[in-house]
Amino acid sequence: MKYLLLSTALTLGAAPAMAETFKWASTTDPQTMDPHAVNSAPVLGFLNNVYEGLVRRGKDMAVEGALAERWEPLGADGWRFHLRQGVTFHDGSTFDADDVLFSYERASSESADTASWFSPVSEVRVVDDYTIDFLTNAPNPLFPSSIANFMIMDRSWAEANESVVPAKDVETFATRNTNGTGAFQMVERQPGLKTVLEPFDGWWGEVEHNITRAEFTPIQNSATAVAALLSGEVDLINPVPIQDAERLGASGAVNVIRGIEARVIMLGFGHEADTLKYGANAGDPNPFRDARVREAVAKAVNVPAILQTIMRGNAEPASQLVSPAMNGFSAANDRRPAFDIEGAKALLADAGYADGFGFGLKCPNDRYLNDEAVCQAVTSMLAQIGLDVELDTMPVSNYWPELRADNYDMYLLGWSPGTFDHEHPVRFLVTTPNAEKKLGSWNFGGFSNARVDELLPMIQSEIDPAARQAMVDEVTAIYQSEHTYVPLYVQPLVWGTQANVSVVQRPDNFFILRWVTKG
Amino acid sequence: MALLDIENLTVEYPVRHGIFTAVDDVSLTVERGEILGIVGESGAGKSTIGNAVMGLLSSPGRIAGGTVSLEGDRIDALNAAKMRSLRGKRIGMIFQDPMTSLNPLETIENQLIETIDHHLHVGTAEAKERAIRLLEQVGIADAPNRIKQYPHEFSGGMRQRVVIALALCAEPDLIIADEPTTALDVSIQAQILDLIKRLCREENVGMILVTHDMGVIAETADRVAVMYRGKLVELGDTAQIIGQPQHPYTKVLISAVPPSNKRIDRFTRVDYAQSGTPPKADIDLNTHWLGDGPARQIDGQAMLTVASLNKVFRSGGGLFGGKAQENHAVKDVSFHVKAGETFGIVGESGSGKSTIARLITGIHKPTSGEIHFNGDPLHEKPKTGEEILRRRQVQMVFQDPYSSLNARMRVGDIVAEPIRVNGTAPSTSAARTIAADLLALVELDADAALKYPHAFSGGQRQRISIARALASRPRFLICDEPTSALDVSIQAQILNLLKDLQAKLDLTLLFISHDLPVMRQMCDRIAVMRYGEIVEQSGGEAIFTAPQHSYTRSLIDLMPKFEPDRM
Amino acid sequence: MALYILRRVLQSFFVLLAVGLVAFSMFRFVGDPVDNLLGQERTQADIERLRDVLGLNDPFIVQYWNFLKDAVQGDLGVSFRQGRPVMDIFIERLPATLELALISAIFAVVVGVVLGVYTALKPKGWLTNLILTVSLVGVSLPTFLIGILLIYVFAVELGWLPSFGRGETVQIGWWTTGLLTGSGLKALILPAITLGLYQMTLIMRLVRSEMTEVLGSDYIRFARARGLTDRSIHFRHAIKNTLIPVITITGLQLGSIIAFAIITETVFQWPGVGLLFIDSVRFVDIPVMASYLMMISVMFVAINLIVDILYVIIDPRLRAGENT
Amino acid sequence: MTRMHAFLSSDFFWKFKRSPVAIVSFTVAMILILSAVFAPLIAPHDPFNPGSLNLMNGFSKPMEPNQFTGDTFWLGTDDQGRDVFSTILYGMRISLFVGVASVAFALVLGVSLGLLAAMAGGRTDAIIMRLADIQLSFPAILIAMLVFGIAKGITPVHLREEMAIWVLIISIGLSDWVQFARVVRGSAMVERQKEYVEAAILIGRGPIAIAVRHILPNIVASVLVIATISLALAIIAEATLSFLGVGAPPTQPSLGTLIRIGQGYLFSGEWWILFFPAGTLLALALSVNLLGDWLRNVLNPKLD
Repeated sequence: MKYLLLSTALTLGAAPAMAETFKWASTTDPQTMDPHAVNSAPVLGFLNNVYEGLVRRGKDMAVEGALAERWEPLGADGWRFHLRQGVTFHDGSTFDADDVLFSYERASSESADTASWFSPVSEVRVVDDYTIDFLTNAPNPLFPSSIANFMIMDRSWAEANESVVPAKDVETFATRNTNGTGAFQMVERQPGLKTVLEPFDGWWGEVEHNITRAEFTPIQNSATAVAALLSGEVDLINPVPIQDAERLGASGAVNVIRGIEARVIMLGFGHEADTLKYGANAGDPNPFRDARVREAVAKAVNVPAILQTIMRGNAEPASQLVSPAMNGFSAANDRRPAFDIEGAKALLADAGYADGFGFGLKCPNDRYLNDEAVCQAVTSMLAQIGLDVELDTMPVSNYWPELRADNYDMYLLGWSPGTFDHEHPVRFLVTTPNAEKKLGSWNFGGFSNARVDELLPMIQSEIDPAARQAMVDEVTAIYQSEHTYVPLYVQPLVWGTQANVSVVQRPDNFFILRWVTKG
Repeated sequence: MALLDIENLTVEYPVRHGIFTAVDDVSLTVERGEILGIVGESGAGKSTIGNAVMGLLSSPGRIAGGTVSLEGDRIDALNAAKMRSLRGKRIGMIFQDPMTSLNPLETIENQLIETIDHHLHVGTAEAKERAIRLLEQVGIADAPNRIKQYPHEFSGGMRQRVVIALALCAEPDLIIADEPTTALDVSIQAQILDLIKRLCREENVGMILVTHDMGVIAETADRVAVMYRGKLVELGDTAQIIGQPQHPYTKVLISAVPPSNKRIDRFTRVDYAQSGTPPKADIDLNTHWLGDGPARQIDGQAMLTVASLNKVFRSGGGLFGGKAQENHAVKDVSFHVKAGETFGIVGESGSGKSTIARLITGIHKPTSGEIHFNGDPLHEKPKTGEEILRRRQVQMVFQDPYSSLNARMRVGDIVAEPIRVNGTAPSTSAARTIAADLLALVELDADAALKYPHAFSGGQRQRISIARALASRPRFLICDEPTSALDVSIQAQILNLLKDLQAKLDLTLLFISHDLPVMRQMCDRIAVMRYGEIVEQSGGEAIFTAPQHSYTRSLIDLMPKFEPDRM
Repeated sequence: MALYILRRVLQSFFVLLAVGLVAFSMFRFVGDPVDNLLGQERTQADIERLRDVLGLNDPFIVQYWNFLKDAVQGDLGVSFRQGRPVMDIFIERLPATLELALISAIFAVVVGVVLGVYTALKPKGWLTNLILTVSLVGVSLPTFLIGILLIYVFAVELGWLPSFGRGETVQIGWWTTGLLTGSGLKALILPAITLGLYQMTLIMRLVRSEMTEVLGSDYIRFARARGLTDRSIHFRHAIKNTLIPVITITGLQLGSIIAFAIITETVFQWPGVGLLFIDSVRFVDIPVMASYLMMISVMFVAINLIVDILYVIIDPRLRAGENT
Repeated sequence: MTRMHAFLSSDFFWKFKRSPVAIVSFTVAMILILSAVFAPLIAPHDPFNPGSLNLMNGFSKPMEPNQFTGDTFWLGTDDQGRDVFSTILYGMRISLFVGVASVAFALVLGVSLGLLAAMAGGRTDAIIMRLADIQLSFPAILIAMLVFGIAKGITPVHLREEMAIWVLIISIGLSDWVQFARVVRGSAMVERQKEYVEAAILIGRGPIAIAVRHILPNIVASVLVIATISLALAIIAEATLSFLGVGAPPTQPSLGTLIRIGQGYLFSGEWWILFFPAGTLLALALSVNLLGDWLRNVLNPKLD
């Protein structure tokens, strides 16, 4: 729904931001201030400035201690966290293991969106005020990093304000109020309009920023945001529309900060579907069951051209389901099929589709950067090898239901690993769908490979990095040779800031205030 | 020196095909205390003179020549401001339609005071005094209270009085009255004319009375100017003009006016306006299509009988109810029409006479009562196909020649439609020839069939309307005010035509009109209606010679007397 | 009169029900809210549970009924997206929309009437033709495009006015107003024009045709014949008669101004209910959508009613009509 | 004399010859409409054929060779490498088709309902007019969005692509029939009182024949004027809907869709992607509006 919100431009006559006040804008307003109610990047990203977890990610995405000073594995049974002492919440109450236990209960409760983080957890045991154990069913080397966004809430505060459980269908006190331990505390909240943070004097950490007040304004329309940035109304916008990045950078008045997001954009197929559902050949047997056809698609899509024009050279081609910045990236398999029309045609011919065929491509038009344009481009590229694509684009709120109902022959998907580990997409996208084990829940096409299913648990519990990587490489090799998905590119990350502002951009696209300096 | 002196006035309107001269070299004068009648038929330019004097010519009209002087000072070339100071102050004007001449959103008081204060600068209080006095002067009772009311709270006659009061506000020297009574009923008309005359004498103002109605002229004017197509053809004393007209057109005009005091079987010499001789079609009914169809009735028998007829109109009310208003338009009316005769219904506006026509034709359904036509009950739904066809024998000629013809159909099709719809002709081509015959029968040229109605004058349209009625081979023809929208000479032609057709085709006529003199010329028997009731009916002449009912009597008294032979 | 109003209210009530029914029958097709509410780690089970919690598994008639039940008690439900009572959200957002609508309505009416009267009084002038032609440009471009172009010219190229938002606002009780601050007023200009332009043109043309008709009427000619000044004739006699029919249309226009605010607010990122609605469509926030649609039609109906009453009050003829 | 001759000598044509505005707007409208109708013959490329597109041509400047492919395009290309000029012609086709079709739909619906209301009167009339009220008590654009939502929902999944346009037509038409109905009803009420209708009744014409043969021809002027003005409105409505994301699909863009796409590049320097379609839309709507305006003045029907 990008185009719902209209391009606009530079506005003047607005008072320039005061030196110590930092204003930033992003497309979506965090829909709640409750750290456990919704598991979405805007919410978690924003609340990372207010709440803190046991661990957190550093500028390089490395996991480092936050409310936990250190932690060690309890053999194969789980992890022990030694909590930081002398930490207080914004309301002054002190932080201890009980708050962690409470937060665990809260975050893993049924109405919490974050429950899945704790599916491996069998029990949480408070050892003493500043020691707590998370016991897991199986060895879980990645557990600490998987709870980097698990934010700690004060039990007394939550109970006093009847916000013991997160909720979506009613408003709780925690929906609009916060009480974290983070470097910033919330002083004003106008949902959808404005949220104001101020530094928390009692913060335990070392202050790197020079901000006395920070205002966040959601501006759905990124081009409007550009205008606001140019006019000095805001100090930072995220994202900068990629078509505008070049000019912005050239203008000199502002910095354009480019990075690689964790999100990989790919094409998916109906692996199980017996017949095509759309286009000229609707009802005919489904060619995409044949790996050669999927490979033909991979060869026929001219990714460099897409990056060159639509992405304006801001994105990197993707060879696998994660970007190189992610843990477990398979360097061994860092090759993607080259653009090769003839090769593609040959493959189609092998598969018995020399004259091509018609089918339907589903695509969101408000979910990923220029998603609709990319799908159009793919459509015309596939036309070159005789595939007559019927493109159907729609808002994301219609899109997911369509995919869940298997209303597609081919679809566009973007995936950003919540754990920043290759295991994540494998678990959600490649393993055979299995409801009770919560596996393959986004594997719409129903791809199934016994070896992959076999490897996943081993990967999850393997402690030794080298051995683990070997298994990840094997999985990667499998889904690459099967062309389960056709990875296209890693979505770029483009921020714009005032020239006098320095920030740190992480691949998770979280904006961390405490690293901001201005002037 | 004359109060108003118009010399060689020429008014022109540039139009698509050149220039139209509305007033052509007209010269005349008006003295104080004198009423000059300007008479003529539509398009004669009589109103244009008034507007030219007032400087109110509608664009793009302009005074192309001649002079207009008020007490010696030329006023035809004054600038806007000077002209405005003249209007109302020295020349007052009275418009035709009192219903639309007053601002509906302002009280009478405001409109009077504004005008008075504007011209006399006497201040509101004084102005109000005068306003009330004026109203009393023009004969509005209870002026101090009524002055607070809005125009819609006054009847037509009362409004015209208010209009006159407004015209008199600043005590003008000259009043131009443009058809001041045309929109009014006879009884009101008489009162207004009296008022005008009286004021003229009392205030010693000069007046130009523009009208098409010879009766009004005869009653009111001292001198008469006769206009024809923009030219002043004759100017003289009223008695002379009406008694011994000199100009041929005047003669035609006079002879075309139905005399109020006697019955003449035909109007003579009404062909001045016509160019060339119209096609005279003689149709042999024994051979012609028009002749066959159901057998004729023996004259004298009752062809149509109306028994205790009632009609109540309900207005208002909708999906969610709401109060409906009732209007009892026809109250317990009974009469019959004999085959071959002409039965007249006369009455003022709102007397219900037209409603009766629409009840007979079945356009409205009666609330109660019976109508029988040759035995068929017209108040009920027709039962058989023949009955439906028999009912087609009742046809109608309407009042308004402009709205009674479908502007989007060719005249030929209009006339042929009944023939085709009723399938009374073997083929379409046959229907077309019959239509041509009928058009010829009403004295229209052959090429008329191909033209659209807008190409015809009012009189010709009325002829088409008659031809269409004939196309249903009627036995019974209802004429609802067939000539009230026409000029007198045209009226005379149409009336003649109707008489001829009646004789030729052995038609029975139901003639409805408000115009007593016309009724006198046309009808064998007459019924007088008021408030939906028939107050009196008897032989045509008897109504005029020996009126029984008081209302009839007052009507007879009030109708403008036009008696050329007495002058 | 009372009866009349009662009848109108009754009708309006049916209108509302109809609107609501249509609205709810349509929501199913807008999409599924749960995907926007759940993170990527959601399972089918989570989805089902949430659908239950939100009552999305009920047939739409039932959803509609529940909505109505609560609505009559003043409870518009809880926004799926914000997890807050819709009523609260509306109270936050309404002032922005109402101020914008009000200002653009004033703009439309004032400019429309003035230009309409002028063009009626000077039917031949070159300026009149210019106004008439140029005003057509206003109705020959979609609102959103006019918005963009205005922004492009006045915000980007000239840099005179802000391109989005409300500027600084002042809190008065629960009402936030931008009318009291410089930046607030500046921020109003472009959106108000964008929103009012279309209505302005309509009103102008309406006034013009009505006025022309009135100027040709007998009572105006009679007023001239009485030697009254043009000023009195035009501005006392003509205008009043002109405005009566204009009121109806104008009233309806005010209604559609609030409705069309959707587009303008989207273009200018104006934090009003229109923008809220578009967001709610985007996130399938059914309670918000339903409440908005209801609110809009309530406003329409109310405005129509007021207009009709006004009509009766102004025109003495009608006033008399309902006395008798 | 022939009908042609009749027309040429008619006041209508005479007035037309004397109105520069009418002549100019008529000419412009005609040029646009014809070039849309004959787009396949005029357009150098077929933008609706994905196979013919080369993504590398994307964002070519007007009249300048593309930096990669060296191809030159009169009005440049858009993000997909589509020749803007051709796309405009094809887009105008869709816009016009949607406009004309939806007006036709609204016209048929509105005129028949209006006539029915006027002729039947009573409850029928009341009900139809209430319906109109409901319609009016709801902004056209929202109606269009609602209908679009429902229709898209109930059309079988595999038909949506084809249906999109028709859904658009119906949703715009539905939001537009009321004014036809109202005006037709109003004028028909007036006509019905006229004596030629009574005459028609007298000679035995049935109500339907009277409505169609007698009344309709006499109110065609009002209908014509409204139709012209609604055409402009419909074209604009289509653009607005496209802007709101419920318009023509991007693979077969209408002018509105093109503008929606183009406005994203207004500030990144690719002005032509927005301005040329926008200009075309303006020219089209404006000329149609001016024509309608002129018609209104000449035919001067009484529109409520």
